[in-house]
Amino acid sequence: MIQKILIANRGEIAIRVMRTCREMGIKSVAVYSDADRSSMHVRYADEAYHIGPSPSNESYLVVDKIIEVAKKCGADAIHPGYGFLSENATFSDRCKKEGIEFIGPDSHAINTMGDKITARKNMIAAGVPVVPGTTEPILDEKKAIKYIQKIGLPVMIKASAGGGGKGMRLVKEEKEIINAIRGARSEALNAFGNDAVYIEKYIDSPHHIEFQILADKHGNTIHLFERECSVQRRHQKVVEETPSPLMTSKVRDEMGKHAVMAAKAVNYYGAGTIEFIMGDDLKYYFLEMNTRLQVEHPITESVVGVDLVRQQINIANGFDLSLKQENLSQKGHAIECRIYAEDPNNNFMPSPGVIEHFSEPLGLGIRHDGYVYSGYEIPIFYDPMISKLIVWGETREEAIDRMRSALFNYKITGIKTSIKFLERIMNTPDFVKGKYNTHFIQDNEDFLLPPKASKTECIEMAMVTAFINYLDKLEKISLHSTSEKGINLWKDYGRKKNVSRL
Amino acid sequence: MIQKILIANRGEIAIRVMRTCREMGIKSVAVYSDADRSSMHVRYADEAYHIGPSPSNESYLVVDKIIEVAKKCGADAIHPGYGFLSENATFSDRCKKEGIEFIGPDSHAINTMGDKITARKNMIAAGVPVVPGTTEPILDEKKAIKYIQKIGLPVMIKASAGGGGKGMRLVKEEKEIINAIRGARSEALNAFGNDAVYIEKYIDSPHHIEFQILADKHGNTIHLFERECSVQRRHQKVVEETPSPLMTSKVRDEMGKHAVMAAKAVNYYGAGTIEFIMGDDLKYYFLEMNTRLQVEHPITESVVGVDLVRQQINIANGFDLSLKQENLSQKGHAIECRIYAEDPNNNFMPSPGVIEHFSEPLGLGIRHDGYVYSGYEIPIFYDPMISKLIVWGETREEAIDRMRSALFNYKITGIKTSIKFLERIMNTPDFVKGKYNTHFIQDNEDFLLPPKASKTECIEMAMVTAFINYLDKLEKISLHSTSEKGINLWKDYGRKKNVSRL
Amino acid sequence: MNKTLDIKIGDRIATLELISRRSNIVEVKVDDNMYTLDMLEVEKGAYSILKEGVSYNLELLQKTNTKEYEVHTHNETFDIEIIDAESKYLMNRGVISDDDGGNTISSPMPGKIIKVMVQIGDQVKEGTTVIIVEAMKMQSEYKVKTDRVIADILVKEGDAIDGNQPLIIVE
Amino acid sequence: MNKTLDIKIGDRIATLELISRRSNIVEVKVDDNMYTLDMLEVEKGAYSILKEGVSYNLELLQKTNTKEYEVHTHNETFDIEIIDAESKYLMNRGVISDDDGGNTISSPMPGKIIKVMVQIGDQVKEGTTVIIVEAMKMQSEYKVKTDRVIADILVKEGDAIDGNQPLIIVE
Repeated sequence: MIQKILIANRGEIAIRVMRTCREMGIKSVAVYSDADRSSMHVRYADEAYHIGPSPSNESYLVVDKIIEVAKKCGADAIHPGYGFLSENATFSDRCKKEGIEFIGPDSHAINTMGDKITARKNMIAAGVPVVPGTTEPILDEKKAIKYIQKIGLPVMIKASAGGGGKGMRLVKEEKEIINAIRGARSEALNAFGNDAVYIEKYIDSPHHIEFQILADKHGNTIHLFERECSVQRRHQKVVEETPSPLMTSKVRDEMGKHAVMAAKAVNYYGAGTIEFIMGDDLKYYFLEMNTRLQVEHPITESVVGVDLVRQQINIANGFDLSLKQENLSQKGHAIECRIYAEDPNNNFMPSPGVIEHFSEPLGLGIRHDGYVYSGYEIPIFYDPMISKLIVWGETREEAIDRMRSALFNYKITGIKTSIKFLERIMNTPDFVKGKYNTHFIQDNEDFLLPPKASKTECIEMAMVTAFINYLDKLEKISLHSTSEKGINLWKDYGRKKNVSRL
Repeated sequence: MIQKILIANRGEIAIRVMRTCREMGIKSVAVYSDADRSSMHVRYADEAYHIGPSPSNESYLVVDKIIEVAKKCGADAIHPGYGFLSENATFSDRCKKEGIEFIGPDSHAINTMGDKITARKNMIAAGVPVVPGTTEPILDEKKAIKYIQKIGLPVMIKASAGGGGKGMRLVKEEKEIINAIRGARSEALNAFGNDAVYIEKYIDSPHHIEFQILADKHGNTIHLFERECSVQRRHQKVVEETPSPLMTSKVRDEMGKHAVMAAKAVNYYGAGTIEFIMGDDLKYYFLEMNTRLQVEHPITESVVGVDLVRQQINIANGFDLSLKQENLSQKGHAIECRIYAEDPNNNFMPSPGVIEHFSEPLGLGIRHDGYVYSGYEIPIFYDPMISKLIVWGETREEAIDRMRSALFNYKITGIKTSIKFLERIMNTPDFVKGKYNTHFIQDNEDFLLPPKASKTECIEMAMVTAFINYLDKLEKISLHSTSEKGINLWKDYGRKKNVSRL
Repeated sequence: MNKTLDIKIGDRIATLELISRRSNIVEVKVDDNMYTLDMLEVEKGAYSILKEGVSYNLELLQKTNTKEYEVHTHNETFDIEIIDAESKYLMNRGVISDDDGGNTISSPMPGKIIKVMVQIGDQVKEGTTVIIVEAMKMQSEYKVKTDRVIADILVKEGDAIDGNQPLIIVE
Repeated sequence: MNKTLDIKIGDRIATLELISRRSNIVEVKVDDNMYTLDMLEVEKGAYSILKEGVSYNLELLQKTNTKEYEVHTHNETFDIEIIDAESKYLMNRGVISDDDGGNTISSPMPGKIIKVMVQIGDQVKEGTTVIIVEAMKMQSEYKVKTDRVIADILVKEGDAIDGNQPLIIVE
């Protein structure tokens, strides 16, 4: 039985994992870089150890340091969170070698799913639909042209080792093919040290839909339904919801089965996510597998009523899955908004800095996974996501209303955040109607831009507040300098009414 | 359709109601006394109006003032919350007369259920089990003795108009009967201006179990299962949970039907609660009906997945109930802890004052209904409850673990609170096993008293912290007085090591 | 400045000595126990301590008297008093002693005077309730502990009072 | 002390005049609009305003310059500048003008210098990237807007920088 878990991560996900550890009576161990001594995950843990300088490649990404801490403090397991070392096959192997349980899959599953061409081949073999395209790296440009003529334009040229939009080219016309292949290969070589690229049919107006799966070490695999993640900006998810407004129960069942088949094909164990791309016609194709906990896992927890981190720990303990597919169902609707320290009015420029004032919405159906506090300085070295706001409602409409109201009541000052941008998403008709795909943000720029005209009264109240605050500040200074401490000259002001103008 | 609701209340319940209003696009109007100008419900509302001095009998209880505000601001409905005017039949009638929708039942239901003897008679007529006892006020002391001999000791003598434990006497021996009747009558006369008392069989080791009901204005009535409220101190609920660890599904069905019958017997509409008393043998009896929203309503919302305030508003709008009994079920387990500004180490003395630092637990399964903030001064005029912490878990065990962990992470400084006391309840074996009745707190005093011995190291860390803080304070003063601003003399201290002792 | 102080917590008085301090690394001796701590004030009054990896979170609340603290740890709350030279001197001379509040009746909590049960000059018996104070819907009765004469009444019914404010003087 | 001030918000400059103030009741004129407000600072920098019952919540964030505020209302954020006598004088004299940052290259956000692409004395063409700054996993390239000569380089690769700190001086 796992007694002590080292969390090889920081920020909200480290705290989220520690919370479940605490509930299960498991000790949690934090690791931290120079920039994170005052971070909440250090304060929240039972133990905390320093692992190096602020840049993550000198701390959170250094396998040796993390293993060293785990051995020193006697941790019997490591939870990698998401990002950092969570999909690092070497790290998974190293943990195994050191006799430490890695809370995630083995290196075989990570490697197979990490390389896109290998993953495609495996999925085809397992009977999971993949986007029509090649299963081998493109070597001969002429063959490529022929193949593209067969499956029809438009197509995507994609790097096999790819990620983050790098090494990708959309080809709409035949004359672009050669340049696109050459461009993608050279970019892939630069970015990943591997110039293997392949061809996929391009799915127009695509929806990004993913399935949560859980598998134990004894071959039991289940899915916990879908998450709709089509609200994206630059391939980054911004808002996620479940159930998907697009989904039918027939397609859901079928996709769930395919998701389970995909996981079984690599003997997967732990929590994982099968990402699909789906057309408006509800035809869907395997896109990739994330072999870790997702940022957006809480919406699944909300509608299915399961603590996924607890499940991960139970699986790592070697237990049988306690959940049975036939007993699982979705209840109500959940939405997650990712809140970033960035300025949506200035091209989403990151906005690190000191949190002045912080107050979060409370009440029915509101969940909040964050890590910042008043007075905390957000470091410049890591991801700008500062918290996730998750709401649950009986219906999709109620969930949207609740999210809108919760965002409205979420106050962070001192830094710029994406809160107002998210509020505008909740008010965009296409989102409200549930009619959107991955082009949503670019298609709705007009709605998502900050409003130009404000109510005059509201503006004037803002001016009055600044005015009064400034006068009070001046008064304090002048009182201080004349040593009339404790006496408030202003108190009598109303009675005197001797207003002098400049 | 209701467009604007005046909330005739303050504190957490006012904010909780406003939250649903905001989600439904309904304007909310706050009223406030002198003490509440800076209270959160005033800040949270769309509009706010002053209604008088701080004592509630000069503000929140003054019907005329509240009606005046409602008419002035054009509110078409009033939500009374709980306490204050929520069970005041005159207020319900007055709203009707003024053409304002009272979000609660009519005066007939309030009056019938408000008088205990009348309620008992109605319940007997409706076929709802009541505690064996008299249905008429006791006039003849001899008849009373005979009656008591018939049903057997022990019995309770209770004031018909009673509440809050006043006008109640437990009789264990025959010789105490006369004195008990006379005592209860005189106390009831003093407290309620009405000396009617009646006799009830005393249920030993009783459990307090209540059923949530909802009824529309068209005769549709449903129940939303039970809440277990046996953890009480001085007849005040401290912790509530649902499902009850005592309940079986057979008894639940039967009690639910009786709860619906009870509500129908008074043509009830709105949200209400039927309180039952239950013996260890699972025999249960109607105790009373609360004709309003309960403090503990969130635990029902958590396991049934329904927003009860939204239901109340829909019912007030004259809509048909959208929920059907056969579609309702309980999912998982929920617990509520009421957090009071009081000192559990000093006989639960109230502890009003200024909140210095306030941070609440977040994450999966945590709901928080509160109204205080850092810097807020809790007024002395009102109830000392400052917030409610509600957790949900897949199982009772998970919910207890989560509550324990959440209480642990709940920090309020500046005032004393009951948080540590609640944490000890979560650790008490009888509670953990689910084996408790209304005597729980007195039966477990040993567990619930503050721990005597602390780990030495923890004490020494506390001392070191105070020590360092004090030294820093001294240093700041001395720096200030010697004008060496900006230079930290301490920085070099470690290198010099010229420690001088006193 | 003095780097050694006595600190009182419950019945224990410990001597704390600051041995060294370099940025957030503090070496400190508590009686005979030596600690090397990584100690940081993360929020105003909130400290994070790492002691060989073990994480402590402490929140300090300063009382009205700058030498008294309430310290919140994970599980508990401690009252802590700094005993400096001045108080030591006074304690040795016996000037500071436990004040039993013998001559004044006061309420530890702020509230409102509901009823004054006595008048100046009244002779009251041990256990007599002299005043009733209400705060937050809870009434508390204050009694005299021995037979007393009411010397002065400093408040009247309806007054709002602070915690520990003298209400009635007895002889 | 002066009770009339000009305040700039976006393109608008309004004249605010405090007419009276008795505890939290404030009478104030904004250009020609007269307001009577119940105004209370409920938390540091957080104000509750009741205007004939309508409830406004505003949070002020003071910028480095004490005359500049960021004001958060329910729905929006405004940048507000207090124009006092001194700045008025300077504005009238034309001393304060929009600084187009013509001679310095700086980043509006704090971050780390990833790469300095030029050397002192370099002649660079319009649109040339001169420096790359990274914050929070996002890299930004800073370019010159017209043909320039690099006069000075104030930072080196790996340096941590503040927002708006001058990085490179151009001629």
